[in-house]
Amino acid sequence: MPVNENWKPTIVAFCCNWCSYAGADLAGSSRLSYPADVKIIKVPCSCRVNPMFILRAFEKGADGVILCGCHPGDCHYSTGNYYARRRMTLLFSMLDYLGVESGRTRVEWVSAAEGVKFSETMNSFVEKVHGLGPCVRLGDLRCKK
Amino acid sequence: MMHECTCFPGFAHDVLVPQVGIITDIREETPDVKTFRVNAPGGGKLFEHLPGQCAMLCLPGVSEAMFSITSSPTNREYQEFSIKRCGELTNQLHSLQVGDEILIRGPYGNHFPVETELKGKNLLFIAGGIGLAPLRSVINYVLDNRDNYGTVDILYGSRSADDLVRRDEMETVWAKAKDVNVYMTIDRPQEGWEGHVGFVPAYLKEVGFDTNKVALLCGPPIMIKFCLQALEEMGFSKEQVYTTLELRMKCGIGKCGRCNIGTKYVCKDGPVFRFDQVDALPNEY
Amino acid sequence: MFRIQRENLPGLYAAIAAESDLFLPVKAAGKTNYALWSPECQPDLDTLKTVKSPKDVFFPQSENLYTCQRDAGKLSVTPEKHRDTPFVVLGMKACDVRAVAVLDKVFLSAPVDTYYAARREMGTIVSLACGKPEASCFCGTFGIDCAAPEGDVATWLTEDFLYWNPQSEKGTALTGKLTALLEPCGEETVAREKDGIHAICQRLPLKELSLSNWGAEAARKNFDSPIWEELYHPCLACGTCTFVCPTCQCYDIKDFDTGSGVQRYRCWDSCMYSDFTMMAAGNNRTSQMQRFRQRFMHKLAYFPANYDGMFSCVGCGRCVDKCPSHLNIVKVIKAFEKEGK
Amino acid sequence: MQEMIQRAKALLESGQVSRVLGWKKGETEFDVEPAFFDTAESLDGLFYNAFCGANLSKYLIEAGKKEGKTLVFLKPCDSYSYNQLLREHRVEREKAYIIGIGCKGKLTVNKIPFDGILSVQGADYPDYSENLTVETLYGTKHISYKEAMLERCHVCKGKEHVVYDELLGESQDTVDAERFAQVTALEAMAPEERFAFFQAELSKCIRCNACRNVCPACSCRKCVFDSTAFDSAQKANTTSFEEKMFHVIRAFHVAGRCTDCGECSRVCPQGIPLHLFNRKFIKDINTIYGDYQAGADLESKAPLTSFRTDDAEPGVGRG
Repeated sequence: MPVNENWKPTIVAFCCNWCSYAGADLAGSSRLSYPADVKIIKVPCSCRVNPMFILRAFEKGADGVILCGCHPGDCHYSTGNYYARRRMTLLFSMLDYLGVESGRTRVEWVSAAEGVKFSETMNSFVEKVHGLGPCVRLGDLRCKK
Repeated sequence: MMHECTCFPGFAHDVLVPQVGIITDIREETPDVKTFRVNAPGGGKLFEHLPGQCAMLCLPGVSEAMFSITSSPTNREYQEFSIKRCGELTNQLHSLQVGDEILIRGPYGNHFPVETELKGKNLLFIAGGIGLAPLRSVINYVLDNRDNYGTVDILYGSRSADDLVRRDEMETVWAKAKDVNVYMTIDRPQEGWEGHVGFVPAYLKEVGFDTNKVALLCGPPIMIKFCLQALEEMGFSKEQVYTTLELRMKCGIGKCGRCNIGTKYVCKDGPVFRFDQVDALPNEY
Repeated sequence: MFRIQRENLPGLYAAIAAESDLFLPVKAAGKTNYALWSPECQPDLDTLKTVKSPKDVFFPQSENLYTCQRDAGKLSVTPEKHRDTPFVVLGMKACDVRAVAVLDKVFLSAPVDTYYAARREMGTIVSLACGKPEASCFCGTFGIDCAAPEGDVATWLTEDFLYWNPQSEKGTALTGKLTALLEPCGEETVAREKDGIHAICQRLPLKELSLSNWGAEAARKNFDSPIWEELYHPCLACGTCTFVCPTCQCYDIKDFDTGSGVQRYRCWDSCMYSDFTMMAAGNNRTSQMQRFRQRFMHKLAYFPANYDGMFSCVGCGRCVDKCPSHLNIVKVIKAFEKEGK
Repeated sequence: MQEMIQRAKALLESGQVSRVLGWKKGETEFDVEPAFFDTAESLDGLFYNAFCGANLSKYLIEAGKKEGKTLVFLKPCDSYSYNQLLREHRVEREKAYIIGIGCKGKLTVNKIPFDGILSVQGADYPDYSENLTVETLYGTKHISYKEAMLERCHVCKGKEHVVYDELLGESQDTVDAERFAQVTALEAMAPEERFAFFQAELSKCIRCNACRNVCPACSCRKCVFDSTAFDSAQKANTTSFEEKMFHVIRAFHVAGRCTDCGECSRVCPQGIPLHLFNRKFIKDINTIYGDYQAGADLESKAPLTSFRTDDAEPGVGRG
């Protein structure tokens, strides 16, 4: 699909309150840049994100969805991210199976100290989604303006 | 019934399409009941109605539900809705401020036969809690056309003195009107309350009205049930008692099927039924 | 009476579609349903019963009513435009055509549903006689002749030809636009075809189905019957029967937030669903038995009471074929038949 | 069938059970509906043949609320569903008396491609026929038993009951296909082709909820799709997305709990192969976390409510 150079993808990033959200803060205060099209939604734990969140984000117009949580073993609630990992593994595989481009979803573990990683992750994810173009396979037509 | 849309002159729109209404006054009646005054954005009333009719209030993105219009048609300036907080929509409605806009369509349903069966009759109004809402419309209509009706008795009960909706209007306006008796009761004794204490059906029997009356009954289902029993014991026939039914409604025009019981659609054929008519319905309300 | 060779049907579709939208039974992913014709689609007039009825064409499963925008606290309402371009729906069976008459009773009685009314006005119905009635068919019970369907144009499909007979002004107008494709012909073949269909109808297993215990007077009589309690158990409370039914017209009105306004749309709903009558104050039909009873009482008793004895069932038999639990209106009718004797 | 009736009568008359859950015959041998029987006389109507595909386990949730025990006839695959309900505490074991009955593969009339079917001969148990004789309005036709068999029976999990009080009748192996073959074939397709395939199948969905309501694993008291809190509570099918959302979420909610009983595919009025969703999850679970069969036992940990610290990362191995 030809991608309009001016087109900017809408990215939804679910960030765990205890790590990645602070990581995003650190990225900001360290003046590390990441695209403004990343909409961050703070969640109490990566495990809070259920598959419906991801699909809903796509439905309402997201072109890519990324989930950021604490590194395995570092969950604030001790094991939440392990469950999240299994869920997302299965969900992403299912989306792939449905024929949705696999680059549109990602899970990344980002700690509160990893401002650089947060910024790099977002930059590379946005770039990847930009290459894929607008998401047409999961969006709801009614949300298209 | 197509009618001209007020927001798009010349566009004949469907009855399912609402008008925009503006909230011009909010009155806190009780801890969980508020009365909303609604006007057309340019002032005046959105539509004319008859006592007992309802309208659909909608908050876009939340939902839509049917509420009885509590103001009398004789009120030329606005319409009022007394709404009890009990679900998702009503919760949101309670958070509205004066000046906020809502969507309204209506009026829907039938009405109390104020110009026919009730005319010239002695009237007995029995209400419990928020059940006063539809009856208030009739009471004010009757008081504004006082000469067309006989005596008026109003028996109103609530859980507590704080839950009495429109207590001031009752005490300062209705009780002082010509040939009107107001009886108030609350369920349990309360400090500062010197009036009657007890449930509505019991109080009804205690006062003991004569049967040369038409009774208009509205309140929670359990109260309706026992009041009807009491009225029958007092000698009232089912043809002398009117009530309103309440079911889930979506369209308001007797098509969507939700409020269908037996051959009736409560939104269109009701909400006002005489008790012999209610009796003819299958027991599903 | 006109006719067109079967192999020229694609040309007929294209000619109709050049003038207006054309809806007809189309096979996709193994099932035949009514869909908008396109040159790539696979029309299928040979399958007797589409899974969904053509009710969709006049009363879509989901349609927008209006959009509401909020701008600086001010609300504005933009009603959805009514259908104002003509369309043709081709291939409707006699039962489905009658079902539209049932829907008319509801939607065209005051207050008129203008969305539906606009579609009825714009739509031309080309019906198709049932060459091969199914074992689950019982349209005869409702006085429907599947060999001579109503509609603006009636058609008959034989091995070689589609016979075409305009029956109304709309039908004549449509025929007038297609004269290049249709050749005039005699009535003999169609008469023979009708006889053949009638002969099959005589062998249908449900041809004796009797409605003697139903109708307006059943509204009270059958309501309290203990039969309902015996019948409803297998019901899964799904909406299959409702959604394949050509006459079920209950709907829900819902909001969808598009991010740039709230769309208020209506969509089919089923009285079999547990939340159908649920409201903040409670639910007046709390058991599946009550909901199950409501559906059949409505079709067989309340509807006739409200609309001069017209049943809101046309005997298409879709629910008979599709109920996951093999429960259906025929079983209900028969259960009360036994009781009546 | 006579054995079943006699056994049920004996148990009912002895008072060991208060009611019997089985099937009864309607107009034809392929018109069988699940049925409760309260009396010994009514049990003469108990019916069992090759068309008794309905999984009775879910009815036990409701039956369990009544007084006394319910005698239920479960086929081998139904017993997995019952076991799963048991481990989720949706049913109580002492409220059911389970007779495990034999299964020789279940038929569906939807797979018999003839017009005007009046009756099907050869579907009786125990002596069914390899070749079914189908009487139709348009003449007598024939079809093999296997051709009319439900998809799930071609990939049967096995004919051993995982839970029962007693066993009755014989079973027969019906497997003639690989369980994950369809999923593997889809995985091998290009993403565009897969997308087109699912789009075509799912756009038929009419949101009747039959798949959800028949599913023994879908036993939530209040389904997320019935909630008024989100606009997920949609009965609409305005866009193709809605069905995707519904079916993906539904399959996800039963992932690791779905026993692959195939009822969803059996009941779909539009013939959508819904098992392809569930089976994809099962295949992934087996591959990534190790073989797991929901309902096989009451002890093992379910894949989505457990984890290993060295689990695979999401998206690993994708293109």
